Amino acid sequence: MSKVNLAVDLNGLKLQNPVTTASGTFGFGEEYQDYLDLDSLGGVMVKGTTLHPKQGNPTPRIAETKAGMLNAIGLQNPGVDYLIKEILPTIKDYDFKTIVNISGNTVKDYAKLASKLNQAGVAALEVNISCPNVKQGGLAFGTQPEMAAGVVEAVRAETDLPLITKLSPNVADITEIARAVEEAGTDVISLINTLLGMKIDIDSQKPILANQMGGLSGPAIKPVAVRMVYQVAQAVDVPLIGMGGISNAQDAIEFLLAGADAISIGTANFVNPQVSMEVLEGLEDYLVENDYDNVSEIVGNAINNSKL
Amino acid sequence: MSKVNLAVDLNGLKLQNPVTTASGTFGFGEEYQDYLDLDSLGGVMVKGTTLHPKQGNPTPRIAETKAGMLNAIGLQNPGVDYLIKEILPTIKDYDFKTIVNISGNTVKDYAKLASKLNQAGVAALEVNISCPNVKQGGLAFGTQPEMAAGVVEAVRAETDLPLITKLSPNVADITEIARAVEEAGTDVISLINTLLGMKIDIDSQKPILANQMGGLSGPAIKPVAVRMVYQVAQAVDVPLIGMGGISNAQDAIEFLLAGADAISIGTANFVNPQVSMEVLEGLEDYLVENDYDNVSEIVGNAINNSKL
Amino acid sequence: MAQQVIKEIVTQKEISPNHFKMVIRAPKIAKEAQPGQFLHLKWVNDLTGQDPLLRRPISLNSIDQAKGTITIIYRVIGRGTKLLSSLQAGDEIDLMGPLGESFSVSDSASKIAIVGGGMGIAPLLPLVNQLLDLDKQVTLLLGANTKEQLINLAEYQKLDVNLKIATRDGSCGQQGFITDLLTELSKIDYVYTCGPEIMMEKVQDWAKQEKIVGEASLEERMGCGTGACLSCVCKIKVGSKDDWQYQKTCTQGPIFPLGEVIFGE
Amino acid sequence: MAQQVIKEIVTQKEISPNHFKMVIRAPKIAKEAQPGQFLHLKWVNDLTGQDPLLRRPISLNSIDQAKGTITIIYRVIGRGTKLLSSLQAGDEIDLMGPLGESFSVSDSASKIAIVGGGMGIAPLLPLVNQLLDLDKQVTLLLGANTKEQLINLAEYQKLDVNLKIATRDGSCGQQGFITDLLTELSKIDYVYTCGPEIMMEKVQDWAKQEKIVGEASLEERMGCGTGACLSCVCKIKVGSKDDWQYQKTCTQGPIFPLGEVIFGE
Ligand SMILES: Cc1cc2nc3c(=O)[nH]c(=O)nc-3n(C[C@H](O)[C@H](O)[C@H](O)COP(=O)(O)OP(=O)(O)OC[C@H]3O[C@@H](n4cnc5c(N)ncnc54)[C@H](O)[C@@H]3O)c2cc1C
Ligand SMILES: Cc1cc2nc3c(=O)[nH]c(=O)nc-3n(C[C@H](O)[C@H](O)[C@H](O)COP(=O)(O)OP(=O)(O)OC[C@H]3O[C@@H](n4cnc5c(N)ncnc54)[C@H](O)[C@@H]3O)c2cc1C
Ligand SMILES: Cc1cc2nc3c(=O)[nH]c(=O)nc-3n(C[C@H](O)[C@H](O)[C@H](O)COP(=O)(O)O)c2cc1C
Ligand SMILES: Cc1cc2nc3c(=O)[nH]c(=O)nc-3n(C[C@H](O)[C@H](O)[C@H](O)COP(=O)(O)O)c2cc1C
Ligand code: FES
Ligand code: FES
Repeated sequence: MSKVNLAVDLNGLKLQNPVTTASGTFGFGEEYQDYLDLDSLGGVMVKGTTLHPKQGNPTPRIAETKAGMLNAIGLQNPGVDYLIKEILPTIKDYDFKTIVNISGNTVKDYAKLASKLNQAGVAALEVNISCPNVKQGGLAFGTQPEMAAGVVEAVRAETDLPLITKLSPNVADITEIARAVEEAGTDVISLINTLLGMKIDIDSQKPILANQMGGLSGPAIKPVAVRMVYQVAQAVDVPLIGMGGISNAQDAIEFLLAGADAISIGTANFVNPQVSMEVLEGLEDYLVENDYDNVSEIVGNAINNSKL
Repeated sequence: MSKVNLAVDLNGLKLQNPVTTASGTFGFGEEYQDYLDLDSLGGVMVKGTTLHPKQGNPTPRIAETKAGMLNAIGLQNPGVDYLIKEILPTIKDYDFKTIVNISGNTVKDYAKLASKLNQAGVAALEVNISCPNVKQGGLAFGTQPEMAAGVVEAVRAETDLPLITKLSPNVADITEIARAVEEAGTDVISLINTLLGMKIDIDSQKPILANQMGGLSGPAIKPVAVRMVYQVAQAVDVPLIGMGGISNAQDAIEFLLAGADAISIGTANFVNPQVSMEVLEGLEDYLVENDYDNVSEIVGNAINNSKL
Repeated sequence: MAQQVIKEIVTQKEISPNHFKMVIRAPKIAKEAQPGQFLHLKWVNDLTGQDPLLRRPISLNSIDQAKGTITIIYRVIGRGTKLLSSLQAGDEIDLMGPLGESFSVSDSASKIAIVGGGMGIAPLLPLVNQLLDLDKQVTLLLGANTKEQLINLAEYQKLDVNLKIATRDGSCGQQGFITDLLTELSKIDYVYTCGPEIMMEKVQDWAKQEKIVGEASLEERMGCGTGACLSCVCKIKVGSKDDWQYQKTCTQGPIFPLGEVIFGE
Repeated sequence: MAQQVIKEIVTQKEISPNHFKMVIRAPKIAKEAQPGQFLHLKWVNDLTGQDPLLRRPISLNSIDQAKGTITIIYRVIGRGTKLLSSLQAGDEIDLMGPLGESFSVSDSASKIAIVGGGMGIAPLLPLVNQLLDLDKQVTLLLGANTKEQLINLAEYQKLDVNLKIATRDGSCGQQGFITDLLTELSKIDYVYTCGPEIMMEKVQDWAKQEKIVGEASLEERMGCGTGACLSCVCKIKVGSKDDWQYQKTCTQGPIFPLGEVIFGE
């Protein structure tokens, strides 16, 4: 029996606790069933899904950098129909909330994805307007407020599911995009996706990734992610799911203090498959030690305290 | 006697070798005279200078992050007049090229700074349109192409000195800004300045920096910096000075392969005050081992090789 | 079932320049692991921080159920394996495993060839033992740069296998590539191969020509090791002639049927 | 002249819980260093990678020119000092130093008070020795949480100083704050202080009231240690009444004139 109330209500999306796993880093959850009690997770954002199956990019698809990694998976996935028919049924009995991360090349793609998933029994949709690894669409939607809003409106029109919009950090002013998607009707904002980066092999004198560029994730990007959460929390009213470099409970708490209502863990799952459980326990300890009754009591405290 | 030709000509700014030290991290050079032979550096970008003296931000001004650091110095400097009268004379006899990094709140500030420095005996000006730590100006100039171009034009009109424009990474499309400042008449582009970031102390529940946010530098940002150099090298014709996370010769070579004609070392000076010498030696070894006669032969090779 | 556990190193020894052999006490993994499976390793030490960030995949070189130990043999390549080599008996190591599919053993095949090159020899010992236990006739072709780099040579010399060797420098066996010796083989029912891509590709081409079925063990850069991240994929032919799919080396591999692997892409 | 060098650790010992004393062989630094100066340290070990990234400033606790050694005493706070404490005799350490200004010794002052608190006691030993060599009368006020944390207590008890002690838990000397004992002092010509800000601020207020000149040794987060980065500044009064300047703790300090420091900002 937990001494603190960890449940969060993200504008209708109710999670038993604020710890979720980030899209593309946790498969469909099941891949990690040997390592942890999946039922105790707040939510699982499943791998980015597209309208049609995608082969993704050639290999190498990943490269390590200092305190980080680059990936250019290129959204390899079996497509939304296969997801609904073959995969969702296998994970529907877990206690975590299944959130499907969707990506399209066009606004229409997003709308179709939303309409197909509307009755699929998932808890929410995460609209990825920020994937840096696909040539068309993706990143462009995430860097221009009008386009971002257009995608959200189109998806909104097709679904009653709670709608999370996932922002790209590769912008000059993230609050501008955040306000645009809030106005367009998103229920929740998640941030950040990866920073666009690159690594070169000095022996072959070529980029290491077959795709040349890829998305930077991991501890290296945490300061950028925390800053963006802090800025967006002050710019919008919708709840936030913060992510980017979370490796332990301290990191997760930083995001909550910066204004995130829930958090998501990505790259750290690869390093330590049990990290999400450790984050959950560490968060609970912190709340108990500091006499909080409810996790929401610490959300945004760094904003308030720095105004004192 | 060096076996390879390390000299570089950056559109008129001639450096004896491509290794420079980044503004704000190497003082006026003299601070490091106990640790290395300053005469063997290619160039020193001195601390950001403003029209009037500046006290800078309250402390703490720095915080460490994974493989990086945040700074919010806030451009503390004695002002351009003091620089010209008291400091430049003390460093004029070194063999390195002195490059003055200038920051203004308004376009007029930049123009005045340029006109004051035009006859001050420095080798070049580095126009900082990208400092994230000052409330007005700075960052705004660096994120909007028209404003960036306006600053460069105004400076160009006041000086015959080689002009370097230093870009901010906090943008959606850095090539857009690069093209704008090239058209506005910059001779060289340097990149990147710091990424805007933040760190929160979970005990006090406050941002660690007194200024709340600060600039992220060091190895953590190298993948972003290399990517931006790679993109800008393909978008403009002016030479580039690449920087961001360079800690050793391998890192420096990555930037050259990505398309930088010279490089600059920042944060790593704090960790290892002799790093610039080690980079210079390591670069020379690499060129010798791989049978190059001239450092320019490797510039941009990763671009060419990835098109094969 | 794979698990993540922190285990104690029993011994670590440099067996030839830059090549290390590490024995780890891990009874549960030793009990479950099958030939061809691998571990995903991290050095447990607060002091190293997060560099490198990711784990490192290393094959099981021997599985001793009785003693409750497993052994790996690895070459120092970069920072990760360098760190690994600095560990000593008594230190702890963080491992996920056993991971991946194991080699499959065909009942009908009796004359088996195994072609290993360089570090690719490392995962073969448990397979050889398994095949000998099943009374198969094993011809073992091992290639390396030098005699010193022929992993487990002494062990193989004690076993009832037909051993053929090639080294680049001629310090042991024939001078040249191990694939040069493929033509000497006759009446093989099944072939296993693990080693450099170029070698495995030649084995695949030869097997195709000779109409021999078999398996290859592949290597790809890995993130998760659990099938979640899709970073470790390789091109595998499926269905009709030119169709292929990216399959995960970590969970669908690292063992794939010979003839279906599209190398070099 | 400051230098960056890699030196050998002679001994490292835990002198009380979480407090370590490290002796380093560094003849040149030992020859040049003056009381109050500090080192900027990095742990030399490829394995640690770049976490923490920056160096750590630590004061010289003793300078032995004859033996060519220097000593530091430090408390484990975070990852940096934790790493430092894992080093052993024979390991190498990367140091920049000696850095900063030293305490200045006034010829005219003969009755000296030195007020040290907590880790701020660490840099005082060389100063005390210097003052005693110059035949000054030294009253030493030391405060800490517990007796165990009174750095160099045994050494001071052997020296010809007037020793006054306060501990928070009363395990040695008076129970309470060391600044409570300031009122017991009389006819002091010069006062030095090093310790928590709140303590130094009280000493400064007292000195001002008593019209005593002196010096304080400050701590700020440091980047470069060379005066280049401007991260370590503290507020120092200059010129007329309310004017102040940010001055660099690493090169213009860490020793600043008492009365000119604006604490707590
Ligand atoms: C299934 C599998 C089994 C393996 N078994 C063995 C073994 O038994 N013995 C052995 O010596 N080596 C084995 N390897 C290769 C081993 O994983 C690499 O040598 C090791 O990861 C290099 O790490 P590093 O930090 O020293 O090198 P770095 O070059 O610094 O590594 C950089 C990155 O590239 C990856 N990488 C580098 N080389 C390889 C490679 N050949 N395969 C996959 N990823 C690579 C690393 O994991 C890391 O992410 C195996 C690889 C796989 C995929
Ligand atoms: C001139 C000077 C002399 C010092 N002398 C001593 C000494 O003799 N003995 C001793 O135990 N400590 C001394 N300190 C404090 C010592 O530098 C810190 O305790 C140490 O840096 C903590 O590092 P960490 O990684 O363990 O802690 P963390 O808290 O993880 O460090 C995080 C960051 O904060 C900085 N930091 C943390 N505490 C301090 C502090 N008190 N002062 C300055 N920066 C800090 C670190 O350098 C680092 O950049 C001195 C500080 C200065 C400025
Ligand atoms: C291998 C990999 C694949 C990813 N795939 C997706 C994806 O399909 N959709 C998406 O929105 N984000 C994807 N991401 C981004 C993560 O969900 C997350 O936003 C990012 O990695 C930052 O968090 P982290 O630093 O904790 O990893 C991926 C990240 C990684 C490392
Ligand atoms: C403490 C500090 C102060 C800096 N001050 C300036 C400055 O005044 N002007 C400027 O253009 N860049 C400034 N920078 C940015 C650096 O010049 C450089 O662009 C950046 O740190 C990235 O390089 P690095 O990762 O090698 O440090 C500063 C960086 C640091 C760490
Ligand atoms: S390593 Fe992640 S899917 Fe294989
Ligand atoms: S630490 Fe850089 S100026 Fe003092």
